[in-house]
Amino acid sequence: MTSANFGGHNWGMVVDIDKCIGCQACVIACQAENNVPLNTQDRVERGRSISWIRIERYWEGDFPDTKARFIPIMCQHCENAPCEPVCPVFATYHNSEGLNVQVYNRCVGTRYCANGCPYIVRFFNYWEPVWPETLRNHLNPDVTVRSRGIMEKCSFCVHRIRRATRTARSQDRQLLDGEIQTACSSACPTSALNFGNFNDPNSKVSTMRKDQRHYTLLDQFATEPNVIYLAKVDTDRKVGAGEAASHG
Amino acid sequence: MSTRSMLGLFQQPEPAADAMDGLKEAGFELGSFDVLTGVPYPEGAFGEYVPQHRLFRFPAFGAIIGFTLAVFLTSVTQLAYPVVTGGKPILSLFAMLIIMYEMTMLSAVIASVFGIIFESRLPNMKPGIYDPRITEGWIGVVITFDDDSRVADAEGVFNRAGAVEIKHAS
Amino acid sequence: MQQRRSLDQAYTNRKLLNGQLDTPKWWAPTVIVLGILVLIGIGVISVMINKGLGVTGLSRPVFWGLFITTFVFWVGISHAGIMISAILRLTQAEWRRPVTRAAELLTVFSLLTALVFPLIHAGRPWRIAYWIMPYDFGRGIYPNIRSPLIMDPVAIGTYLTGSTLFLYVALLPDLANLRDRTKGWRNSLYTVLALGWRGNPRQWKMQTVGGILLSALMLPIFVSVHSIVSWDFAVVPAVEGWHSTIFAPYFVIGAVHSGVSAVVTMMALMRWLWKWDDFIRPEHFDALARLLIVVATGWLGFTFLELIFALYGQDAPEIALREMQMFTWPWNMLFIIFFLTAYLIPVPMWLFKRVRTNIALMFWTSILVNIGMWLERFLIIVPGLARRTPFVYTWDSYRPSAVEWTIFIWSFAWVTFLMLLFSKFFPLVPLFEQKESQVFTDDVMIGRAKVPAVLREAD
Amino acid sequence: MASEAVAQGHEAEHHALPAQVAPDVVARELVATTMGASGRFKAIAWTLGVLSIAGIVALVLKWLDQSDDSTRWGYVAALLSFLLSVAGGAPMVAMAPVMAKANWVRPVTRIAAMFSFASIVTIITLIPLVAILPPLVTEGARRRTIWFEAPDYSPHIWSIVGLVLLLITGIGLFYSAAIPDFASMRDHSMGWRQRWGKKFARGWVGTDSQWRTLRMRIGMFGTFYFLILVFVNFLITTDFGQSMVPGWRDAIFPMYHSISSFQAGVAAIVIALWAARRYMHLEKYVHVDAFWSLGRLLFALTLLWVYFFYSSFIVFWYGRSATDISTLNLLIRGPMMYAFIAAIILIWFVPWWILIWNKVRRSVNGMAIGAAVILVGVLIDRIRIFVPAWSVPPDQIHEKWLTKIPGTVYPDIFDILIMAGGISLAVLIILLMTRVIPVLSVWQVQEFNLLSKPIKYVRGQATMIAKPD
Repeated sequence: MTSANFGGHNWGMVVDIDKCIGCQACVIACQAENNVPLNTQDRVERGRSISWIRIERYWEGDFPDTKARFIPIMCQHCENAPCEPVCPVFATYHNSEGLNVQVYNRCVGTRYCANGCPYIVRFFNYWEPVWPETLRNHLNPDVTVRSRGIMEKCSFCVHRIRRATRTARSQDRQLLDGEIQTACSSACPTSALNFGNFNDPNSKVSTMRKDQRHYTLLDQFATEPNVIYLAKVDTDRKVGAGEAASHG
Repeated sequence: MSTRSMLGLFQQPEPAADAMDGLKEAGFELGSFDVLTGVPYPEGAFGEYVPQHRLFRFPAFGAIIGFTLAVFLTSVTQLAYPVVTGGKPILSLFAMLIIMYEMTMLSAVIASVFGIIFESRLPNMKPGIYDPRITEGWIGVVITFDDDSRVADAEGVFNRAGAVEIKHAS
Repeated sequence: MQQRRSLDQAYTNRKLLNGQLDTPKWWAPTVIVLGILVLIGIGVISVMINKGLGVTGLSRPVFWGLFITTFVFWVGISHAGIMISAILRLTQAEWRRPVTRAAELLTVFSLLTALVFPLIHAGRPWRIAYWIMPYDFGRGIYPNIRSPLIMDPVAIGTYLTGSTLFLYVALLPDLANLRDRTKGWRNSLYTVLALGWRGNPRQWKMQTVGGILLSALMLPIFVSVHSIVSWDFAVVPAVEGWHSTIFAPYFVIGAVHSGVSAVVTMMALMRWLWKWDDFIRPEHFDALARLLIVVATGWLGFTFLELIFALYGQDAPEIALREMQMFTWPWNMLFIIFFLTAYLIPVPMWLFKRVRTNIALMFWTSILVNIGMWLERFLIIVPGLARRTPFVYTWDSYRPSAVEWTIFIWSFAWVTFLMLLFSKFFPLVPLFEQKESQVFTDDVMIGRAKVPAVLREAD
Repeated sequence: MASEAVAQGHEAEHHALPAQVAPDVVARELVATTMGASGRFKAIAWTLGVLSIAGIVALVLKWLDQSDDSTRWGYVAALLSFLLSVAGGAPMVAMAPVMAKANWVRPVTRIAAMFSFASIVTIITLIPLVAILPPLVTEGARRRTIWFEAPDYSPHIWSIVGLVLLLITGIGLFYSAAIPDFASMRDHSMGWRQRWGKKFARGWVGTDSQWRTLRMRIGMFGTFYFLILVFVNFLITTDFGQSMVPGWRDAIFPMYHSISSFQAGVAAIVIALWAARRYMHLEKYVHVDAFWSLGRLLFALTLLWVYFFYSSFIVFWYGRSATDISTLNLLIRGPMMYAFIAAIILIWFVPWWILIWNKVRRSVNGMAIGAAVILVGVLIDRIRIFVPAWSVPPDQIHEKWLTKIPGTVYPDIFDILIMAGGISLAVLIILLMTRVIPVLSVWQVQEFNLLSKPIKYVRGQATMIAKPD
């Protein structure tokens, strides 16, 4: 039960695990698009790397017939997001388009939301972000550079959504299906990542989510994610929480 | 208004009580004389009249104030800028209850502290005649006169009761 | 149990006011040393605020660490005060008298210290104005009432205000006493603070009735505070080790366990430092230890329930977490120390009256308990976060950095510093309660037997 | 001592203290209360007897009729839990004087201890339930219980053992405190009572060593009783409650159950005291003081109940994982919502508003009303918990969480008869006990008078209460 009214749009994503080849293109695209600081070696070692989308890799089966399984994980933009109500300053909340938005100005950095997130897709800026001199001019002007001491996470490339909406309004027309592509989905070579509007019954994602392979991650938390996964076809078992733990 | 007052000091409770009785018999009206101790003695130990108080009204009053304030704070602030978080209702009663509870208790405590200080007739920057030895265990019987004529018989009562010392003040 | 000797009130004054009237020699040097420690701590804190939380050992997913642990620890200690002074006042336990004020002091100062930690552990401490006191109408946005992090400051603020006022009200008669014993500027200070207290029946009645009333009001607050702190953790379903309904009473009773132990530690110190052997007597330690045995055993029961129902679900992640907490290095080592120090060593020792009445032993055992209780919070918070989630790229462990340890030590120096500073100006043992116990306790002859008896006013 | 006490008797009026009565008078008068039975007493006893027989018959019939369908047994389970709460919780007060050295409680202990006999009824209700309890393993899946890998009969065997132990220690607690009174029955009564007194007094003459062993026994049985009570509460609440509902994982629930069981126990004692005072004319011994103290206890327990309830509720409501939601939907929002609201009102809200007034807590009838309200509330609370819990069909019992919330189960004629019968049997047992032994412990009333005496402090009135170690 949620009291957010999704006027026109309810943005979401359908991830077809069957198509994912684990090439990490989405990770790089996201990094470049959203001004995510570089994950230098020491940051990764200290467990402070930031990657809004990550490819989890699991091994399935025993040698010799071992299969590599990939599953891209980004913010699931849950309807009942456990990260939202715990924030004392409304720095993260659910907007009317079904996005779980992070307001950098409000954030004081209690990191409570990060504890609340079962998918662990929220990241804290322990240091001021720094870029090598050569990359200074590559920063995306549409995206805030997050200062230290605040949380950040996948925003479904909200700036792209805004720009597309503005364009559509200026040409006074409705947004077309597939007009908006997030950085990761546009970078995906196998189009495993599909972004779209779940409120539009005949949008691509709406049709895809009707697929009988569909499932959501960690459903025991009843978070009602807006990211739907389609299971791999060569096995009826879902790549998800269940055997991920066993392969850990 | 009290023109002058007198303090009789006793070392033991018994004589002090005698003095109180004596004053009663001598016909001084209750309330014009009182006993000062450094220790809380059981109520009525000196046959003094038991003071009436309305202490318990203060916390009740405070609680009501605090509760209304809390209801206002928790509901109005949420409605003023409705933000949906995690699909919880804008007015999440069970979260608000906790805040209401705390604020109710807080103002109840503050009110009752005011009550305690007020009901002990404090602060009183002109306490009147007093002796430091009272906090060393001596017991003082203090009496205020409207007319000086009766000072003598009060003094008599004190002496008969065995006052160690008698102080005067105007 | 309590051998009563009658103490002359003048003597009581002289002895119990020795902190104020003639300062002991050790006082100044100790305060200076502590002051230096405090300054160092404050320096480190400002460095951390300046550089950012990168200087801590925190990482992802261990977003909370030593600071929050210490915060919970100090909130726990703060439960000593009301436990001793309110519950024991309502149950009319005579032996509470010498310790009530020190306990309430511990409450106030440890709460002040506890409050610091969530603030400095925030990512942008200069912005917490929006979190704690956010009513900045220009922004038009108000704090999120639904967040446990709003309930925390409200509850702790209530508790802090309440116990400070409680402390002051109970201080009035002793302030009057000091007023009568001092000269010069201190005299005028105490005169103002004592509000012209004279000690007539009305004032004494207010003192007693008000004490009971305030105790009755503080008690529910006392329970609610640590419950709300525990809900910070319990309401988070994502962390298996935290999402347990028993947390509220479990934390409260654990807090009482550590708080009362802290009071024991402090009583021993007071007896040694100010030479109050006549007032803080072995039977007081004995009574507190009996109380502690009950509390500790109850706490053990809750621990058992918490564990049983964690495993009860029989879900893989939960069991994995518990296994890590108890059987994986380094947590297993911490867990063993925690269990030994929090229960297995002290409680069996307290079963012997010889131990209960031995001040030195009580001192050390009570310190053990608090080591254990700190570890308990650490073992709940950190392994709970450092657990193995289904997502293999998010596992990490946690080792507190030097900065965190310094600030941790600072908190202890800070509390002691405040305590000593207070002891310079106000008596740590409530004189009037001490004297009152002289009036209200007596021995009655039943047949030939001399039986200790207490005097109850007819209500 | 005694004469002096009598001399001060007239002062005792404006004290909250029982009139001081000479020990021999106490013995004779209290023993006299056991003799004979008024017409009203007989009538009540007979009606209760008939009801209890009807209840037992109904239980047997229900067993023959519905033994295959566990979803129909919720009300019996609720009755079991209720009786366990009252009959198990009340005797806890019987050990208070030893533990807390509280003087006011001494005259009350006998009534409290008598309740432990009512545990017989608890065991009667347990028998069919144990037989009907679904197995730990259904369709190869092991349901969530505290018996992780234990064999299938574990819950049954342990709950039986626990309840029997509870009964035994309860009776032990009763008897060890009753020996001196059997002695005074022997000395002051005639007929079979005297013979029984002779038998059970076991040569009690009140030597110093006898008293020491007596106190030791009370302390021992009291401690055991407490531990076993907590243990039994834990077993019954998990095996007959939580583990019947997939996804109901409430670590606080055993504690919640124990707390409200103490609450119900104290409430029952208040009512029993009220009855004894009213119909046995014991005003001289059961003084308002006892009600005053019991009232404070009851008030504290009422607040504690709401605290325990809220601590579990807020975690479910806020956490809102799939299991949390299903639990709330079953137990609170679900089939028994109205019962739940009634329980909240009767256990917490109404008593809170009644007992907060000193006037009420100082009055006998006011206390009785508050206690009665609480008892009804606890019964309803048990129903709203255990009926939905049992109404979960056994084929869903091993799921991760409850996907389909079952509908409300209404009591059939059997259930109504069984509940009425069970409760009246418990009451009947206690009524009959009052014929066997004084409803107030003679020696403890004497001790009470001995230890607390009104004194004159300078000019004021006060009470000296001796606290022997």
